[in-house]
Amino acid sequence: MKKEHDQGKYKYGMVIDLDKCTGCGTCMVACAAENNVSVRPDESDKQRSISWMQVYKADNGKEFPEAETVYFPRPCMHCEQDGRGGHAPSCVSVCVATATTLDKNTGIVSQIYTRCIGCRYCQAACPYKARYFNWWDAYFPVDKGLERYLSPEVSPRMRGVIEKCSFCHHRLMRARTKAYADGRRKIKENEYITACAEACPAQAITFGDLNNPKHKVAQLIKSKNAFRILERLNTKPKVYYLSSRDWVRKIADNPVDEFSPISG
Amino acid sequence: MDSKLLPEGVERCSFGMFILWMLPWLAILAWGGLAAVLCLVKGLNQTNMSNVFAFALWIVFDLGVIALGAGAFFSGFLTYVVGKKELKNIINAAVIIGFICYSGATAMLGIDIGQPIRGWFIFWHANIHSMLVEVSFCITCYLGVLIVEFVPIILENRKLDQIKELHIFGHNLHHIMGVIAASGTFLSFFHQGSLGGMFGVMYGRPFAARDGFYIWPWTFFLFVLSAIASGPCFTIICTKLTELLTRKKLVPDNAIQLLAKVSGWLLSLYMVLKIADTLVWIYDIAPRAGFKFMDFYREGPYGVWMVAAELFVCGIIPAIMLMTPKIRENQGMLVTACLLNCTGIILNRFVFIIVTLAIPVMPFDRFLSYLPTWQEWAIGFAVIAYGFIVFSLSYRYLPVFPKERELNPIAG
Amino acid sequence: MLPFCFEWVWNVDHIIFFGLLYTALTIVATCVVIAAIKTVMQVFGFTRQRHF
Amino acid sequence: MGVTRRNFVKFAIGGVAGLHLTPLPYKLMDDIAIWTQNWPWVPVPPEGEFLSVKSVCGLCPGGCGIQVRKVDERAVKIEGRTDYPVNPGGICPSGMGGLQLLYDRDLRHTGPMKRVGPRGSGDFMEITWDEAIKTVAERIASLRKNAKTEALVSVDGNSKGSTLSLMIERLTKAAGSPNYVRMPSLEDTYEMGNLLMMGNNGPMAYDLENSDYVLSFGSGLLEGWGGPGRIMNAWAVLREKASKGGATVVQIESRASNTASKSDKWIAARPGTDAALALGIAHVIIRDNLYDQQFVSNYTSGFEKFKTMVLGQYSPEKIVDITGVGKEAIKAMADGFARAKAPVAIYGKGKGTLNGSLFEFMSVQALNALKGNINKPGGIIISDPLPLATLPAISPDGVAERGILTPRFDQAGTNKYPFAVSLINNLIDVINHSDKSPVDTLLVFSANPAFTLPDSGEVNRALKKIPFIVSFSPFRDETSFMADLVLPDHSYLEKTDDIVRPNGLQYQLYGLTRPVVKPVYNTRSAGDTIINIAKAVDTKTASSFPWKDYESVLKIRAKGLFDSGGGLVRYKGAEPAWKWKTASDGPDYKSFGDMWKKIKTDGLWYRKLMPSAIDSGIFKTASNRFEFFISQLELAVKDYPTAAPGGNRLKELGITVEGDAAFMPHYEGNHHHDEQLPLTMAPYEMVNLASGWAPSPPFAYKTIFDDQLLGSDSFAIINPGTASEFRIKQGDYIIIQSKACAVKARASLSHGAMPGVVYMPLGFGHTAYDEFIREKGVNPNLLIPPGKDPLSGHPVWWTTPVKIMKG
Repeated sequence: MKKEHDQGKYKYGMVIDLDKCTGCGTCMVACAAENNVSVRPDESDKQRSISWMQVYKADNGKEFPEAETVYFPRPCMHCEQDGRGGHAPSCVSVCVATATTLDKNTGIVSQIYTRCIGCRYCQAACPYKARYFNWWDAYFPVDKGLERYLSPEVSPRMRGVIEKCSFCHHRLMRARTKAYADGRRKIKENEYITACAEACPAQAITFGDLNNPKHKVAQLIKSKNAFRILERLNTKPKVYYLSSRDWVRKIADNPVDEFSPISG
Repeated sequence: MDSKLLPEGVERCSFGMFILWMLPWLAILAWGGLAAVLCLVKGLNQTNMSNVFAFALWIVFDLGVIALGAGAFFSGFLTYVVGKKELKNIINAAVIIGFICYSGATAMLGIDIGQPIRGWFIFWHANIHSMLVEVSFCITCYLGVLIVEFVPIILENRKLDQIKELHIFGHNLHHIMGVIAASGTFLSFFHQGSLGGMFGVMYGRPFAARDGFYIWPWTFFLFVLSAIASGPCFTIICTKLTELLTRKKLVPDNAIQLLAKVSGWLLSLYMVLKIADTLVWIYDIAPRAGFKFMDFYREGPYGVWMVAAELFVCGIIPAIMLMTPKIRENQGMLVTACLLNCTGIILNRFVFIIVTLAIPVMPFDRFLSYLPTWQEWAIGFAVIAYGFIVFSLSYRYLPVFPKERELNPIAG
Repeated sequence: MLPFCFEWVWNVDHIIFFGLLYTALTIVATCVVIAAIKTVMQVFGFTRQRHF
Repeated sequence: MGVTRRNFVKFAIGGVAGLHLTPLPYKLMDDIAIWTQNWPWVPVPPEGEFLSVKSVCGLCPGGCGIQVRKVDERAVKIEGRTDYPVNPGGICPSGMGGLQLLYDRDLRHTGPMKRVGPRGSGDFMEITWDEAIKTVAERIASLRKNAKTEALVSVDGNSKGSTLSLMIERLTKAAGSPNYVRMPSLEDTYEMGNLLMMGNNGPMAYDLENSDYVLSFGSGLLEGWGGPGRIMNAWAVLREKASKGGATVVQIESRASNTASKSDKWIAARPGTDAALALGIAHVIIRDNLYDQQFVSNYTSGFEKFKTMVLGQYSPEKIVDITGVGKEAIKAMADGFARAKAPVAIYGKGKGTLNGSLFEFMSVQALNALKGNINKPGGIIISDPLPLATLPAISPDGVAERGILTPRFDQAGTNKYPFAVSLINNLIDVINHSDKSPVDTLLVFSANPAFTLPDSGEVNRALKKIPFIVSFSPFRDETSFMADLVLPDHSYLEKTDDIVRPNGLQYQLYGLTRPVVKPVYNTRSAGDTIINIAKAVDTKTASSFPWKDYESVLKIRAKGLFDSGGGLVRYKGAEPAWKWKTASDGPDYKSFGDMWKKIKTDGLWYRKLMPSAIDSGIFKTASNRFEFFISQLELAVKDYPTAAPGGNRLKELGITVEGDAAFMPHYEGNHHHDEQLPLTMAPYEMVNLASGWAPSPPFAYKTIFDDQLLGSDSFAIINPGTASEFRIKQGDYIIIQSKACAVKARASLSHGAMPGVVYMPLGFGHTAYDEFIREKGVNPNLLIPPGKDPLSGHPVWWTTPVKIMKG
């Protein structure tokens, strides 16, 4: 455990303010557009459609007119551990073909599509349902013209492999290249942010280096309102949430015992 | 027509009759073949698997079949390593059943992965920390071992045995069977365990997760134990089914009784450990992850009845039945106990696969259910049909049951 | 699987895993090869076929 | 050594063993590994040089700043701009997916088309631009020859005051028709209400960013209201303030919408009772003397009459009965609103694009007047329109002069609808009630009436009766499928066009889109097409369009900005544009040429917020004050003749109350009650589903939950209590029937729904476009009967009596 802080220089993470999040779905669209995720004719088949960033909806369980809704945008959590002290997330330690790894220097969990054999064990192991399998070939019918907006920075996936949020890893590469070209060794706080964080019209998503106390994310996670989803599983996700509403924090985990509110 | 190929001194039905018997199985196999082609060409969208049910019917089939196929390695172990000579009368059948189970499972896995053409990446780019890698390596190697064990039986075919080289080779293979059986046991032990480990290490899924010993969660050992407790029972069922269909006694009772007895004791040991494991799970692992036992059974068709069915109806009851000589000596009771035992193990695998995936971990997530498509059923049934075909062929053309001649002397 | 792949690491985990695996494989392969060689020898008459 | 059996075996074994010592097997393995990774059907996006181009989003009138990342000539991603005042960095989901609307061949008309299949089928044949323009021009020319020019009708969905809408109106007038019809919008409601109460029809906005108490009457702030980019940012600003205890948002809405869920307080008032609630709040404010007495006495008129009415007829007890909102809640809202420093009561339901009820709006506006928060920080902002140059007047010939003076088909501006500017539903009515369509040629611009108007069935019937329809839509929408000729416009990423003061913005902003990519298909900017058509009709029509191209028209208008002095064309983002300023800023350009060049690259001209003071004569009513008692309305009732002899003037205007109340903001009561149709259907809008003219990008369908759309079924939200009365369970099929139509949907049970109300999302149920959008769900517009809002005559969207049954 004491080694945890020495492992890597950077630990990129995200803080999502659920009080600000309006559930508009821009993060999902931004993510799909940035990462060449195709749209299928029937996207209502949620169990088989792909959305690296998925907005979940939850309510407080009360009756009209006390009902309230909250939205949980859920990217890949980029967990640090598997929940039993193993220093790789559940999905990484189970992968048969070493197609997914935790980069100890950035904290990003990668996915090599051309390495993945599609056994879906990682999918079964991930409690956040952050991993998606390509049940079909990407939907870019010939002559439809949609392939023209594909970005060359992210390789399109083939059928039969798993894909997931990469914290827009190519943007980190882009930022590094730029810093290198400018003769800098370090990238600045806002030089590398994910597409979802950039797109959020309500500025609910903050992205940065959790190891750097100057970064906003590192300050935000100290808030008493900060929490992570399924914290009890001890997977140490790098995606944090903020909410001032007790019931929201309460439904983020499975509490066996009474939940103790923090705000009076 | 094929009389020259039949083993000497035994009675077999007419060739026409045999073809008639094989036809339905071949039809199912063809149906499965069609489904397999569809899945390979069009992709896994042909199934009803989803991002929630990443593992589904096929994996249940795989795990079930591999657990039941454990009769092969365990009988081999008892026969060649422990030296239970009476089991020589059933070991051939056990090996063939094992071969069917493992080859069938491997074939299914080949269709189940999204990129079958990259299947060998498991070996080439192996991540040795993955339980599934351990499974794959051991299953593949063990399938090799099973082939080595199966080959001498094939070489005993009347026609093949007449070829001198093959006869000698078969003979020589028999000599090394002890070592082969021992390595088979070693490999089998690890993959049966790793299959359990696969689920036990899913620490993000509190329903399946288990603590354990060194790198192995307790499910590792429970799966080994449950497999060797049920495998022999499956061998017994298959033998009994063959006896029923051929209306002949094929295996001496002492072999069957020995297997049943061993099964019974192993099953009772398994039940003790499994109940302990379940209690630890209820009172330690689940609460640590924020779950109460009943949280897992709040929704959907998978209720607490599954626990009761698995532990009591298909666990403790057959264990007692198999351990009690009076009961297991009664043929009907014996078969019932074996069936219950096997059902229990399949139920166990089902629970670990399907229920684990169906139960949402995120509290605001939903419970989802899944129904297989015909393609999935077809491939599942095709494996069963494949089993019937291989076993029927083996029975017809190979001296599977060494005591058959003795037990069924042909009049005149 | 082989030291050519970049996943290959010279650490205890790998040594144990592949050590056991390759040992088991070697044993099985050796046995089969021995059986085969014996067969070849016997067929070509280098050794006499033993009968039990 | 001969090839003996033994040698051969040796050789074979040795060979196999030796082979494994060579790199060959491993090389082959690797090759296979690489080979298995290249599928011919997985697209490989070509590499190229990365560029970033700044522009403005033109999908909705919200006008967010966007930058488009390009690889060589391909646009690969749209992102929000941080150097644009409207939306610091963020944009809405539709804008984010805009590239799909650019590239998807099946969503767009790829060139000028002639219809070949039956109407509605979408079967077209591509023709040349020359032929297309000639066909339209000849049609108009023949109307002119036969002096039937009024039979030329234009339907325009572009935002008011945009250069394109001026051009469309100009073409219609120059050809000789008065029938320039606009799609109904909230702007109409604002304009009419403000004209009546303040005598001012300049653009109105709410200064949400500076407000500390937002009392929202059903405005879907988070459902895409106003400019979604701006409003969402304002929301973040308000939340930031709220966390320091400085701002409160109260949402009055019958459904737990996103806005309701996310606001500080959700007040569930029965649909259609907002006016009563506003006046109930006014009652408490007046009763408790919480109103701004100085403002009321100095700048308003008719307060005493208003006070008498409100105190007499809108007691909280009565309001509780009408609205279902508790007395304490009413008191709390009155207190909160009246005691806040910078409160604002906002009106405009859903996305704030569909018109609302005029009296409802005026009741809400009365609250703002009671608090006197007009042209004050955090209040409502009434300002002058953008100082764009006007175009020279048209020079109609005799034919056109005659035509222009014929009565409008939609009766807007007549005695019956004295304050309405255009009423497309009346036009539909007129067509459907005549044997032969009075409309001969219909030009449709940036609008999809076949889908977005209420009572879609009737609209389609009318469209079928019109002999010739020309669509200028770039999209393969329902209305263009009814068209005989399509002259597709560019998409907003391919053309230069202006966004004149994005919807609801409190400061002055002029946005200019630019061609981010070369036209992908054989389309033409609608502005250019209009000029081309005018030139092809005849010389007289052509003389009203003396310009080379559309861009020169834009430039001429923009000159007005320069002439007005001041203004900025670069935005740095350090100081938000909504911060109040006391001194004028700018200019940051040297000459008009310089300004235009900069606008063309950066896409904006703006002035920081500096509204005219309250005492600078912003109220241009007869009394020069804010009128609680509307003199102009009194005039329209008392001095205008009745339509039928002996008729009741009030009834003709749709007003049911009597006496002084009729001339003041009042609650019209619920006249929809019908034993046969006991429930109310309320349509709702979602920020991630386009319900207007432009389609949702397919990406947006990823964001739709599967209890909103599943396969081809959309869901109607019902309260579990109501559902159990009908034995309806989650996911069951139900039939929803109104006077107009019956539709099938599935039920989604939610405690966020008011008992007795059925909520249906607007934007589903398209019958055109491609597989991403077509045949998904049902369009609630089918259910909405062609009701008429009192006084304004506009459609009534928000409450429709229905019944439901299991289907």
